[in-house]
Amino acid sequence: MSQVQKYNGQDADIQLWTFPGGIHPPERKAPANQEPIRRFPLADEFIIPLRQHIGALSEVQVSVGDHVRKGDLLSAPGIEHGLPVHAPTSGEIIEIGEFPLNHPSGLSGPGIRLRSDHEDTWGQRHPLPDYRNQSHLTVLEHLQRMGIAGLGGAGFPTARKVAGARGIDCLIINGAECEPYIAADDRLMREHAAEIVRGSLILQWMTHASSILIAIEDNKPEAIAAMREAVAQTREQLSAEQQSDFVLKVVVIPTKYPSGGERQLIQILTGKQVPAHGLPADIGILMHNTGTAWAICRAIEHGEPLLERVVTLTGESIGSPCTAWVPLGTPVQHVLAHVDFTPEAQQRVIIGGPMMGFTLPHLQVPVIKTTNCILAPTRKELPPAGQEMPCIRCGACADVCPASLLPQQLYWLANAQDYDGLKAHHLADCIECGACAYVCPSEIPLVQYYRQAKAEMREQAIEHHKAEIARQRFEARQARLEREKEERLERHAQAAKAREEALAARKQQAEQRSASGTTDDAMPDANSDPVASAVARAKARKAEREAARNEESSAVTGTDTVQAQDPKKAAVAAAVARAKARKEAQAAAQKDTETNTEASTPEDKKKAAVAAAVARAKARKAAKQKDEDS
Amino acid sequence: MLKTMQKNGVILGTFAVLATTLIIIAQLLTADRIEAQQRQELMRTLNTLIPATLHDNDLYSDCVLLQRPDILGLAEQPVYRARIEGVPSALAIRTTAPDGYSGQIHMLVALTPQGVVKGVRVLQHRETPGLGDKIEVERHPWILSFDGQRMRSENDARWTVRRDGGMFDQFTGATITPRAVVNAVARTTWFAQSEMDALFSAPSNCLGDPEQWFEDQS
Amino acid sequence: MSFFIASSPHHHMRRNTADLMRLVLLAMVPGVLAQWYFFGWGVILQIALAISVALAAEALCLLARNREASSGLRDYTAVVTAALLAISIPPLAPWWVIVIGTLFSIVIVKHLFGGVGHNIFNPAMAGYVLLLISFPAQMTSWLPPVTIAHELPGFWDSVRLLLFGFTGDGYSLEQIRHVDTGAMLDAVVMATPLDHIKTELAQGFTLSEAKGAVIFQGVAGSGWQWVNLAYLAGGLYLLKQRVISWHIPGALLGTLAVFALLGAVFAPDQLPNVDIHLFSGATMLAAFFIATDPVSAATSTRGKLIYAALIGLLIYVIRTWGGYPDAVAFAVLLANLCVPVIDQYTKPTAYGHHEERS
Amino acid sequence: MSWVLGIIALSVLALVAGLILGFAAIRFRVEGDPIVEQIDQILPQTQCGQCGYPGCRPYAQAIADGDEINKCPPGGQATIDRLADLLGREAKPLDAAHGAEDVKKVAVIREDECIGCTKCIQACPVDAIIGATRQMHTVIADECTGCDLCVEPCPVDCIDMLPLPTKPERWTWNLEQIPVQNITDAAATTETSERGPA
Amino acid sequence: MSSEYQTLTKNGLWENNPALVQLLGLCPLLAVTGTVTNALGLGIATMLVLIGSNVTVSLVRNFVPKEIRIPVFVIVIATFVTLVELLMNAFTYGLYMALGIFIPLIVTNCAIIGRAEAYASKNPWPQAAFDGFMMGLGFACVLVALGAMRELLGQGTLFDGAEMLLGEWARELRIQIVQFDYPLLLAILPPGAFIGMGFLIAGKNWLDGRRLQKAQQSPVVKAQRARVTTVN
Repeated sequence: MSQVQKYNGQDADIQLWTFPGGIHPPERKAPANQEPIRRFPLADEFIIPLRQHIGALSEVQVSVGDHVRKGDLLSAPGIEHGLPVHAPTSGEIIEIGEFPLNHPSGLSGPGIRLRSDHEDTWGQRHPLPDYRNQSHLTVLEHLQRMGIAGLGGAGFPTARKVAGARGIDCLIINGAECEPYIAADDRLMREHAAEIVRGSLILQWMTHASSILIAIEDNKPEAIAAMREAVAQTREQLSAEQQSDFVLKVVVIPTKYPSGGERQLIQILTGKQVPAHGLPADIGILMHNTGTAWAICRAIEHGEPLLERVVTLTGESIGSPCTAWVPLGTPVQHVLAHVDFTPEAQQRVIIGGPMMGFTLPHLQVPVIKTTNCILAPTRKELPPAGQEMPCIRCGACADVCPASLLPQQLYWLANAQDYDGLKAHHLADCIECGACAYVCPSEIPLVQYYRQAKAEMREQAIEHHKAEIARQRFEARQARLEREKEERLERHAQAAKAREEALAARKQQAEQRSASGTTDDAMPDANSDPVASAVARAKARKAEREAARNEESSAVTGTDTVQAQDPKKAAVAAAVARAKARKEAQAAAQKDTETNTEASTPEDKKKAAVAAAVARAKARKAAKQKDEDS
Repeated sequence: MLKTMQKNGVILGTFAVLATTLIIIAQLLTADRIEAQQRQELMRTLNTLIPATLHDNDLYSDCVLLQRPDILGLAEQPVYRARIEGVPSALAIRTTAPDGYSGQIHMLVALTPQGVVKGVRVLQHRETPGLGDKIEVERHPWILSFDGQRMRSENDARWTVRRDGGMFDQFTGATITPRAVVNAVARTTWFAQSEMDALFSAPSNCLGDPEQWFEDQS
Repeated sequence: MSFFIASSPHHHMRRNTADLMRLVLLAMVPGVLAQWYFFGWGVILQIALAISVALAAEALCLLARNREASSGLRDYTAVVTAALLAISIPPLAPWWVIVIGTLFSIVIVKHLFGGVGHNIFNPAMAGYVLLLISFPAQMTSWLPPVTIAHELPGFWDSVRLLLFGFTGDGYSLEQIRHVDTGAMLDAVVMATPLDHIKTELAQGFTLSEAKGAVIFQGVAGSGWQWVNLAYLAGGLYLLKQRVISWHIPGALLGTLAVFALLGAVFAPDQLPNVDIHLFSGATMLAAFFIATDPVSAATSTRGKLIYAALIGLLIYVIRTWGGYPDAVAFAVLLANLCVPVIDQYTKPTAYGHHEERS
Repeated sequence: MSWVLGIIALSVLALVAGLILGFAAIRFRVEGDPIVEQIDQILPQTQCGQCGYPGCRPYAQAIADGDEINKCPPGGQATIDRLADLLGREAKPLDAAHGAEDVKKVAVIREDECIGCTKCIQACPVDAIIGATRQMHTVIADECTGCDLCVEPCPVDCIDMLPLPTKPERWTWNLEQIPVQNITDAAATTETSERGPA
Repeated sequence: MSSEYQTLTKNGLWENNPALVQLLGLCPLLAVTGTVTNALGLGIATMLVLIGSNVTVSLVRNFVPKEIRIPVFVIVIATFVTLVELLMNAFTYGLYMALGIFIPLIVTNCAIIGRAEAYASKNPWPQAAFDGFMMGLGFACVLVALGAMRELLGQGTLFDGAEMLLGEWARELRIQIVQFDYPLLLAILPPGAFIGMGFLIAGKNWLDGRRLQKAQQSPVVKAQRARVTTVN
């Protein structure tokens, strides 16, 4: 610590601020950050989810059976800055389908299964070492093609983040890593400081930021030292002109959770707050994680897509806690097998840290770009939440909220499902850091309530939007029907008018005729002829229809052997018959179950269901038979 | 528009006229009875202090209005005088203690022409129920402890509550109410003792609505 | 292998409501001991009676509301309420006084408003006010402290007084409360120092004359000052344990002291000085144990300061101009009423919303 | 004399008040009835007719005219509560006579069985089914309101109402509902997981 | 016709009780219910005004334009209140004194103008009169119940001071139910009125809830579904 404070003395020219609230949970980073980053043998199979980021789903470029090499594109970059996925190692595509996601919901999503050939042969790599001579667009496209996403939290596509930022004054490289247990960035900074700094320089070149601040919490003195060293070396390498162009500095910040949150770190370093509905870019700031800077460096200098990342493996259920390079797509199961994972009863496996991580229902999920930690604590180490008690409005949660919200008020509102109230109390600004739930004496899972409320509000917004569209479509349809009806009436009216006119004309003619005294027998005949023929036509059609109906009904009863002239008609009839039969079967089944309600043991129900199914099948068979007959 | 306005005005006006007329008629019909009621009510209290045997005059009209707010608490307070065949036999003074626990306490103090208290009754008060309301004779006989008392001097030390070293009890939990009552009665009694003759000889002048003196001036 | 599903955060500070309440009870011990020393067994008996009634009422309410009774009872909130009420009332008040008060606190003020966390008013103080305005006689019958009375009723006499109103020797509470002062009358009824000052001042005596009475041995009334000091000690313990923050006691005592000082400067003979205001009556109890009840207090830091300052001001105003000598309960209840407004106007500005405000 | 004055004063007052009110009634008349619009905004626009009115807007009109607010099963209790809020009426439970609240559903046509009769197209209140005579029809899932009005007219009974699948993006953090997948794995012993408190 | 009267009865006494459900006229309700006698007196006074105003409003409802109906109702109500006040002053002087300001305050009792507006102005006079009677009765019942509760707890008596309302013979009506050494003063004080009122409302809601639960057990009749679209 004293060492850290000495560093702070050197940085006297950077004024540090603070954010409201925050907590100091036990750090427990030591077990994992002692050893250098390890590397495990390759897994046999990899699962690469197509969606590892925010943005549109990318389109699969390979098919089952294809052999791919490490770094090959598996899916297209996609629209709207979507990111492609790459083969983490060489091998064969064995399945494209739905796989369990590395997601709190435990749901499945589209992905690709790859069987490793354990050769790990690289495919074609396209480095961009002379990026300074390229256009920004080229570099951005390169980063997108390399699948670079934020390695800190949400996995936001880096190219999109950089492209969207204009007028950046300050570039912050976030190495705070404030959450307990996690040591991935710590180790990365110790071992790959130079690459991180070079990656930062690439970002600086793209944004023209006048300063790069690398923020590190003061509980990581080794990382601070390594980064300082790298910064000093880089300064030497840079030309004097470039040096005066911008500031490059390692800033040591006090340890407090959640100082690594984007908005909180900005407040610590600049004293400014990002506007509620805005982005850091609105106040001239762009922030990237240290890991992202490293990935950018690899992508530009070596043409390596984002294929692996540092994962912290820690918790007392893990025998040898460490950090490790894990290829993306490696099943968690495989990773844990190499670190002496001995699960206890009701073991929790947490992706992320103890404050914001989510638990996995099982281990068959892959490591993805945002997986910075796999935490397997014992119950003694991190006891599960106790029983939820009523809120006593002690306000401890409000004291620690880094966003200055009123968690207790949000809790009442969320319970009451008062979404307008939640909006008014700025639920959207909650970063779900968990500080409130950490201190709550009633052990209320506050964050869970907020997440559910947020999801519900999002659902409502979607539903409302859909309702609006439905209303428009309904109204448009009503208008259309109305119009059609009017047009029909209009036509009828015109026809009637025409008929009347014709009648009148005829009458007139007749009168004229009678007046003139000439009688022409042919005339009325000629006039009545079309009418009579029309009537005849209608009658014929009616008869035809009747015949058809008879046919149908006979098909339904299924007693006759009607030869349908028209195969299509027969198919229709058969389909109708099928439907009716199914309906009848259903009704029969229902009746069966109804009559059996008195003794409706599960077996009976099952029996009834079976009977119904049999009946349905029979009906279908009969229908089919008829089809064939016809 | 003008037509609607006219129509509305006329209808509303008609209702107003009808309503006012109705009320005026009702008032004319009930006026006598109301006055009799008021008179009867006052007489009932007066008669408990000054029984019919002590007077043959009309107490209600043999009355003087006193303007001594310093002593009687209100700007005007009536004094009813009882006489037998013109000879003064008793006197009832309305008085008000301004410093009760919850505002004014209106009382009637009856005295003999010699200045001895014949009785005190509380007419109206807002003291705490169950505590301060023990000054009502219906709830507690405390108010009877004034009967037969007389003041020896203007600052007679006995005319205070026991806590202040006097002869009148206070109730448990309430000192302010009895203190206010004792002080008001003492003031009134001393005033009456010292001006007895003037009080009996003054001409009657308080015909009118006795209800107005009940108006709370707090 | 399937794993345990839980929502984040997976870490907790591990100090729950019951722990907090136990600490509050622990911090009350010195004050209760002081009261026991100066006023005898009554206070212990009242506490025991109140706690048993409170727990029974709490259990019944939870059952009636279809809540799980055991966890509700284990949070100790009912015990704290009962203890606060019991130490606020005269030690030898009849048993039914504390029973009615506790039932009112728990059933009506707490559970009819929705149970723990939903009550608008401080249950103990609401119960106290009910008792004070319903049974003024019983609620003002304080005993003289042991320093004046020389002898206090023993344990069994206290039990008899509580239950039947008479000691074993047939003395009533009224008789015990009279102290021979050698004054003109045979005895004077014992009142609390604040009550005494109020009565004397109302009669036109000066403050120094009022303080000449036998009850004023020491700074703020014999016995009472020590009780207050004991509660102050308990309160400091709570502060040290971070059960409460300094804001409420600080603002309350500070406001009360400032107004008392102003009063003493402008009317030294009519208005009691700081020492009396701070160390007499229930001041310390209010500052550290009553006003800090989280449920009925304001939540934000600024809100807490305003809320506590309001209580301090109200205590001063009611003690000086109101009808009751000690004003803690009324002040707290009135401030409780203002809490929603205070909370509304002391909402912290959420991150990123500063511009909207200005 | 005083009562004559009283009568005159009151009548003049009344007359003036009447004149003012007559003026105000015409001058400040409010046109239209925007409440129907607001009610319609709250209704789910399923256009299912379960309320007994042909569409959401007619029901909105009916509510504005005093009909009960608890006749909308697709909207469920949430809609009833919001209507109660808007109209200052008491929120009642959903009237069971009109159906029960159900999960969100979407119509799906079993396309191999569709005969192309266009009956469902005519039945769909929001034009969410496309197809032509004797051609296969299909439902635009995003536009379907789940009203199930198309199910009954189908002569071959090939339309199913299926619950909307949950997607990770629209998952509402219901930890109790995380599916326990029984993945066959030699290393892992399958056991029913005990759910932690959410 | 009879069902109309039944509905009116049910509404006035229970379903739409002015005091318990509409929470109208709380000011006099809370202020004068210290004793049964006061409560009964004010209840009867309110009922008389209600009947009078309802009948009058109903009779004139066809002549009064919409814009000025409120002033007209107010005039009608004020007239009746003044009449009742005069009568009480003349015939029940003691009660008149006891109720004090609360008799004129009947003018502002929203229950009365509420009934005039909601019912009497739309219905013929016999029904309007009956509605006024039932609403008044419902109001009076709540008043008396609250009065009884408070008098019993605060004084241990019932019908204390009935002679003020009913004449000297009624002195006999006074019943001493319990003799308290220390009555619960809170019951007589205004906060007691609020708490008592709360309990009355809670009791009513509880009964209603139970009844609703029972009603829900009965089977539902499926309502006719409307076809939004035509099938042809």
